Amino acid sequence: MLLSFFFALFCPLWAQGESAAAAPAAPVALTPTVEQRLASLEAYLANTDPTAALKNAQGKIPPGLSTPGAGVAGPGHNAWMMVSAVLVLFMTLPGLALFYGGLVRAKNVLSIMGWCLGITSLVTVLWWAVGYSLVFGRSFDSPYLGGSEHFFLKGVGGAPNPNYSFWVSHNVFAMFQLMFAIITPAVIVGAVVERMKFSAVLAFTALWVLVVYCPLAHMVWGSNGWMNGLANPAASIKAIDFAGGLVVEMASGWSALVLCLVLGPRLGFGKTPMPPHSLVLCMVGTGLLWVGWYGFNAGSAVAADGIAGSAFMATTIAAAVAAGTWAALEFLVRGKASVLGFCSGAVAGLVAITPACGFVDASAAVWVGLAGGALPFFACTKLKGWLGYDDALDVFGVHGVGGTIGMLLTGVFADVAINGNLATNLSGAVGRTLWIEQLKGMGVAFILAVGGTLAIALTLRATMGLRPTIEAEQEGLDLTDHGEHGYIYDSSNI
Amino acid sequence: MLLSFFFALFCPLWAQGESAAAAPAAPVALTPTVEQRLASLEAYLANTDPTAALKNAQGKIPPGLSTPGAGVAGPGHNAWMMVSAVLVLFMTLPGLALFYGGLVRAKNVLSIMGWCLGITSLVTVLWWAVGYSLVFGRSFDSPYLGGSEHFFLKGVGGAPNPNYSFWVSHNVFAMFQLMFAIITPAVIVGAVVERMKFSAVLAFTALWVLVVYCPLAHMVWGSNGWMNGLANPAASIKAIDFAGGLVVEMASGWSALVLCLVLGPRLGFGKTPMPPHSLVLCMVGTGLLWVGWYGFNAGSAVAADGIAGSAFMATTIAAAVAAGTWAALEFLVRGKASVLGFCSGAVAGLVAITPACGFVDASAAVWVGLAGGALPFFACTKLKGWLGYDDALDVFGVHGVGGTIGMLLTGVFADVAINGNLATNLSGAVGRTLWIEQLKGMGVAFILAVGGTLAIALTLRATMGLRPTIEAEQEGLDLTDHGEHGYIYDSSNI
Amino acid sequence: MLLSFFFALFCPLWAQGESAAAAPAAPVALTPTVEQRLASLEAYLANTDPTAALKNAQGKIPPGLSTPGAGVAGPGHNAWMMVSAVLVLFMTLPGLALFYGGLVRAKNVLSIMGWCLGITSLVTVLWWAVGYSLVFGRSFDSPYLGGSEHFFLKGVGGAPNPNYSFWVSHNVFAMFQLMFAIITPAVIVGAVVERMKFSAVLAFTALWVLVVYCPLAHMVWGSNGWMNGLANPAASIKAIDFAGGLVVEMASGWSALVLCLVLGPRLGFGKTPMPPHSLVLCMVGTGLLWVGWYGFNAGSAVAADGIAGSAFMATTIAAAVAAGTWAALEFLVRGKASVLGFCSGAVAGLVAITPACGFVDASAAVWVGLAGGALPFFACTKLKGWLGYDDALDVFGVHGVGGTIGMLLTGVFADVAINGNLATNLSGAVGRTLWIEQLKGMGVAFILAVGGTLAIALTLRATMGLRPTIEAEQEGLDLTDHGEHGYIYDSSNI
Amino acid sequence: MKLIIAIIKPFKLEEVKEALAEAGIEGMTVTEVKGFGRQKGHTEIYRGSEYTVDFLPKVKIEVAVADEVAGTAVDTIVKAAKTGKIGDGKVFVLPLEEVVRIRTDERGESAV
Amino acid sequence: MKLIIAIIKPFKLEEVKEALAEAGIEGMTVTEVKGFGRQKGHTEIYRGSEYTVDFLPKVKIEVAVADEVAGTAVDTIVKAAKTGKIGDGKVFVLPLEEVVRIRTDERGESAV
Amino acid sequence: MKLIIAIIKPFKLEEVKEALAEAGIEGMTVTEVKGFGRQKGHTEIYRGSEYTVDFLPKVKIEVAVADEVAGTAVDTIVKAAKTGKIGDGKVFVLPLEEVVRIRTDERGESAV
Ligand SMILES: Nc1ncnc2c1ncn2[C@@H]1O[C@H](COP(=O)(O)OP(=O)(O)O)[C@@H](O)[C@H]1O
Ligand SMILES: Nc1ncnc2c1ncn2[C@@H]1O[C@H](COP(=O)(O)OP(=O)(O)O)[C@@H](O)[C@H]1O
Ligand SMILES: Nc1ncnc2c1ncn2[C@@H]1O[C@H](COP(=O)(O)OP(=O)(O)O)[C@@H](O)[C@H]1O
Repeated sequence: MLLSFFFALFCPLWAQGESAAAAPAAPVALTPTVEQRLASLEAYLANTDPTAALKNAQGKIPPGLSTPGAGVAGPGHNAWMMVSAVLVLFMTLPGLALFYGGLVRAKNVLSIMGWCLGITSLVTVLWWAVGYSLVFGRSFDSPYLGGSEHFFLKGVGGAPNPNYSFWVSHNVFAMFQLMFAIITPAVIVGAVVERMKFSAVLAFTALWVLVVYCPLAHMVWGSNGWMNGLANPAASIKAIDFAGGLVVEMASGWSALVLCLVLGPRLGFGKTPMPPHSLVLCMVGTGLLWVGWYGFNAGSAVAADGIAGSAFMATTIAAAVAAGTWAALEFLVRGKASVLGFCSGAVAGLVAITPACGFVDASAAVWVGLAGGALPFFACTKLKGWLGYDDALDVFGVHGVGGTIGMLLTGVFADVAINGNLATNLSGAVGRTLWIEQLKGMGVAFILAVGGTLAIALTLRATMGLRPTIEAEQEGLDLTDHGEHGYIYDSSNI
Repeated sequence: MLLSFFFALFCPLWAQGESAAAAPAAPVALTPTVEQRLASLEAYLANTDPTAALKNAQGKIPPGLSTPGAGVAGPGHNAWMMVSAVLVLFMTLPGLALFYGGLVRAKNVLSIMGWCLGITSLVTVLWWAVGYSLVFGRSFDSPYLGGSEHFFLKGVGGAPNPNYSFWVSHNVFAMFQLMFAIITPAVIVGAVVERMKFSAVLAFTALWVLVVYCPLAHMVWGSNGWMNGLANPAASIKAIDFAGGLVVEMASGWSALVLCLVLGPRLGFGKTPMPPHSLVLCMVGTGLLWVGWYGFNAGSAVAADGIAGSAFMATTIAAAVAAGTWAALEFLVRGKASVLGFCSGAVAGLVAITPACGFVDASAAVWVGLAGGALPFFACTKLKGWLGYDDALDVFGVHGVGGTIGMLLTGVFADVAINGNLATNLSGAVGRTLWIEQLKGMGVAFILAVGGTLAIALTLRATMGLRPTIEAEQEGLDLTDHGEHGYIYDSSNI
Repeated sequence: MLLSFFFALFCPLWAQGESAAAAPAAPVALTPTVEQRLASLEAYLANTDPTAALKNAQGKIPPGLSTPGAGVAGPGHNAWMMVSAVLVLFMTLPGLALFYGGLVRAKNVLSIMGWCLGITSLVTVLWWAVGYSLVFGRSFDSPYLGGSEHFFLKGVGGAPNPNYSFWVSHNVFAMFQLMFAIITPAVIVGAVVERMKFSAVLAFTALWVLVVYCPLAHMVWGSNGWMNGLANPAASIKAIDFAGGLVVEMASGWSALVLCLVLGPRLGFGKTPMPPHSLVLCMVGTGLLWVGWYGFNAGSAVAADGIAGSAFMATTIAAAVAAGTWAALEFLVRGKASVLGFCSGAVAGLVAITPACGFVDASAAVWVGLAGGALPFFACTKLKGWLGYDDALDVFGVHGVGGTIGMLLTGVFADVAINGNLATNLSGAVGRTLWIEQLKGMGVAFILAVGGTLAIALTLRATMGLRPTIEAEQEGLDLTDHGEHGYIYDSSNI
Repeated sequence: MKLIIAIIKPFKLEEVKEALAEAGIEGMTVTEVKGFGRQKGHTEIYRGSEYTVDFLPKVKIEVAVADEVAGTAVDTIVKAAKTGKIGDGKVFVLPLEEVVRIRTDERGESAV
Repeated sequence: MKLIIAIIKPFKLEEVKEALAEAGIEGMTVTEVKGFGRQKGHTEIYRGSEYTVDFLPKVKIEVAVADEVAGTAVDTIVKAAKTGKIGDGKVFVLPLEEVVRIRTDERGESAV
Repeated sequence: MKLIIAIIKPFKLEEVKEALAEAGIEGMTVTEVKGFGRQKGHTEIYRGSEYTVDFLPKVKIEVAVADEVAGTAVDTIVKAAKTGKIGDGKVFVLPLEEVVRIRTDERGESAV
């Protein structure tokens, strides 16, 4: 595993030279008019195309005509997207590491933290090498997968890539998207904590990102993606997914279910109690996830505009309502609202609002929060018990169920008044048949996640094996996989 | 309690339809001049009114005249305000939860964390339903309370609300302000940790936000507020409060004192030692509070301008000086500077600079830091002992005393050279009688906080009761209110 | 010590009055042309000089001519720099405090946290009083030290200081730079944890910042600095250092080595095991450092432009690659990849990319990550053992070695295509002899760090003494220096 | 000599310590333990999973005393630790053959 | 009466507790301890520093029983705690002179 | 057989363990405890509240030995744990009636 990791690192470095290839000779520069210059500055405020006013009657920009405001990063949008990328990384390191780390037993706390670190490292290298290009490239000219033109992040510089943003640096956009590719597998493995080998986690991650994530993300978010109803007029399935209800939440949730079924339950599951070793850490992680989710959701506007603001508001409200809903249901069902309940509800609400946030108003966010609190509550506390699978940290219950309901409600509540882009390619569907498109998209994501994960997990089980030895599992993965202990408080350690 | 919470959630959803009400027919669009378009772009940099140059000799904008740069969110300002809102949320989740959580005994750590989560959830719902509108609406046309036009956040969209900002999305502004309304009651309850029922905390929060916070915030920050000396030329009391010295700090500090007096001391207070169970968590929380406070203070410029920069600088200096002051006084008084001392001092300095930060220069910030370190030190280590009240986490000593002194010093140090807005409505008072206006404002805040809290606390004590049973208090609220433990490190948990 | 701290606080306040000195009478205002106004708005997007178009044929701006867009903070850039300053503070409070705190034994966890707090407080006061001015002032007209014009942050207001940025508020820039001056000594003291007196740490910090940091930072970053190859055409040594490879990393790493040698090893070093008391905290700290490092690195563009974006990308990749490299080497050498290995590698990669980040492309960042993971791994796990010095938290191994290799590779990989500013003063050297200039700069930094630290450490050892008593060291510095315990989990604490 | 081992409720520790001190017994060793007995535990639920906690936090005190003091010591402990509610704990008395004070090598009753 | 002290592997606690309960022994006190014996520890490496951990986590159970029950108790514990692998632990039996139930002042076997 | 219980300063644990190992005693069980005795504690102040800590961290070692080894064991512990300063701790020797090795069911001295 680690060898192939290195192989991935080294071999492509030869390719580097190419990036310096000579640009074609520039045509004679034309002088833009004041009107054109003004328009391109105004485009910055409105987050629109700064070259729109340069186009002639045929819709073409005369060669050599540009304005100083075209082709540069817009500071406010760029600032927000750098912040958003930081926030999404923060969700994994250390947000998810704490949220998950607190919920496992003390002997496995470093294990899940190491998984988060290892996944971050590995996915970054994959993203650099091929991942970004496979999702956001166009050279394959395919609705299912991107292209190879940005392998090794070639051509990904400081200027915006107008396929995805007029004002955000291409490299910032690439890093923002990387953070999504990191957190998605990191979310999945919450289902299989305490009983999967570190090497198997890394192998699974590499394959899953390439086989499931890259195609799915291209289909949903690629400018020529198959299910990108928002931006691709040629999309076959006119689904919408603002910040990753399909790509991140449903994909991770359903994959987690499959993976934990293939892996089997933890030793002693159902007999031995396995309470969280530190709800304190879990609560801290929840706070970090919530905070970071603003980068995830409002950042998915890829601009610091009013749509980002709407996503911000919807995110806040859904998270708060779902946290309260989960806790209130606990109170009704067993007389006490737990801190874990608030935390679970907040995360579930954030999951549910993810696909919807930039499309809906505050009151719709309340409904999404209610559903996003109630259904995952039911899935985690009842359904799981009935079906008996060991989804250790309820990835399916929270992300799978929450993401599924969120996608559907997005189809119900999406509102052109909130996001004018909905009018471009979807005006007929919004408020009417959009939910059917959502269902189609969800079907595709479901099939890809379940099928891909099953194939990968079975292959790995048959080859390298997925589980540690029984002794290792009993002793705890911290010691057996990493040779460390999470805590050494002994007074004799002096 | 939880029922009424749900009631609040459900009933207003009927109102939703109205938000789609038809806008009046738009007049024929006029073409702005280049000069007007330039001026509105320049207004973005200067954080001024983009429509100023559209006004005719009568000061009116001809119907149908606008510029592309008017009425849209300005990316840089919007970006900063989204960040600021995130930072202020971060102060509560998990900042305050850690700061407070570390200071209680281990059996109550989840309790205070659950309070922070519950308050966040509850206040968000209130803010959505009525709170934001009561503070920042104008339909009541009252200096004491806002209006009903933004109930359920109706009309709170991506475009700026020029009453409060020319360039920040209305929804971002509303969420930024929500974070203040969340943290204020969360600060209060630090005084009563370890001995107040969860249900009573929620009930108190709901009432306090409606009865004390909303009117006070409107009076101080509402564009037609009674004590908004900065922006309202008709303000009766010409007080200034940059980021919440009155609204957050004094209000929470004095309310905390009243609440802890009504509640009475913890069992064993003064006899049993009750040392903090984890100064490590407390220190981490301090770091998060400090970091988040930049959103609180520099964010209160509601723009990423030079005033925000001044607030940033003053905040940094006052926090650092007060941290050093507290620690130095400890060193003088008992020979050791404690980590808790540094933490307490930093928070106290941040409190004290809160009302002043956008109005004062670096050297004034040093003075505020000295006073903001020294007087709270005295209040927490001496005064409290003499008077014998059980303000468990020193909310009064830090926020009440720090906020009070900060408000007064704001009157002394406010400087037109730092914040030109002081010249608009207050030019005569600044540097002269401003401190008298501050005293008046402080008097009002004091009366409202003490009176309101007393009424609420006594009512709740007489009805639902405030305290858990003696057994519950002895056993710890984590178990009795939430059914959980903060930490399970046992090796037999395997 | 604490007395002199106060002395520093009080005496300079007299000087305050001067800041109100009358400005010279303004000349009659001239009206800028539309072209000039447009150009200054466009300069905002491009992060260039807004007054460039105002200059006449002689390159002078006619007195009284300005545009509304000149001399104001640019919102997007200002927003990003406030965020960056927050992120760099976050690296210290609580990032480094956690990273280091987790690695010491439980009896010294508060001690290192208190050091971080004390250093923050102390350096802020120094920076306000003299530090900022000594680095970024110009009144001494010297390549080795700045000036006195900004003592007590006089004249550091909301408008940009065009020597360092056309668009970022001067006070924001000053605070951003303060955060670097804070973290550098805080990094150093990681080498001497568990065995240095708190008072000695403070004294060392004060002297080191004045004697080593201020001159070095001026030489490297001062607009007329001796080794500022990027911006100063008159620089004698044409070295480049994007975000602090010399000023922060090499300076701290080599100083740490000297300091720990002067201090001697911990009691029992080499005999008693001294394992980290909480790798959980250490991992959390790593996450915060990584996240905060984006402020450090991308913030060092002092703008939210494409160069910031490049720095963002390079930082991400190098950190991830180095984390994987360290862990992979551990796996090869002893069969297990540890969480501490991932954490150490991530930090080492971040260190190595620091000087390079705004100058190199993604693939160069991979190389820097590989070297930045491998060489510090070797230094920490082998070299240290062979040489036997007690650099407790491997400050030399990570920051000294990582910074040194990073500076050198910056000379190798810097690329005009990534950062056009390299063409201004260095076009001949880039890609050719730049690495020689880097070596010269490294030599100077090495001499200043080693010489300065040696002088300070020996002086302090001879006067106030550096080490606590043996009993104090045995008992732990938490109790003996601060009178506190990090954790009190006893069930009898109820 | 006797070694008295008492299992008590944690919040009674301070009182027992003071009562023993008043009775002239100044040395003891204290351990955090968990007890299982007639006192019922409780059920914790983490999401869907129930977890019965029947081990309750207790404090164990060990006091070595001379034979003639043993009775007083036991009575003192019992009195100070009693709340009358279930779970108050137990006192065990064991024979102790030898005691050595490490610092001085003193042996026997003078070492206690 | 006897005081039975058993050192067992932590994950056997639940089984031992249940086995004792089945044997009618309902009270016990449990302590987290670290054991050193024939079972080998392991080496942890933190960056360059090796650190040999030869103390392994164990659980100590203390059960006071009437003389006639002692044999059963020991056998029950041994049976429930056995895995057959090194490090299974030990059972020690000590004479117990007196037992007092704090709540009721009961003494002797009825207090157990 | 004897059960030797020693209360020592935590940082002496390693030395005591090694000394016992040299004396051929390879098994022991260690517990983190807090001690109260002549050694004075200290006062901690958290903001205004003083808090007297008179329980100090100690380590308890339990070693079961055959009768004839007991004397050596005690002497070894005392020697290795001594610093000569107050708070060095105590060694207690208790009669031990039976020992069982859980893994093998061995009883008596061979089980130690
Ligand atoms: N047979 C026993 N051996 C050892 N410890 C016991 C025994 N019985 C009870 N204990 C300890 O005494 C504590 C209190 O016992 P319990 O039966 O709950 O109440 P009570 O002391 O009021 O009878 C238990 O938690 C346990 O620690
Ligand atoms: N002589 C002894 N005195 C006290 N405790 C002992 C003694 N020997 C072993 N133990 C305890 O029993 C545990 C198991 O012993 P060990 O020698 O590792 O394996 P086994 O019980 O299989 O022989 C040790 O970890 C220690 O806690
Ligand atoms: N009578 C006693 N019974 C049980 N433990 C004791 C007794 N006296 C002392 N100890 C233990 O021995 C430790 C050291 O005792 P102390 O009186 O402080 O010093 P010294 O051992 O030097 O006389 C105490 O902290 C306590 O743990």
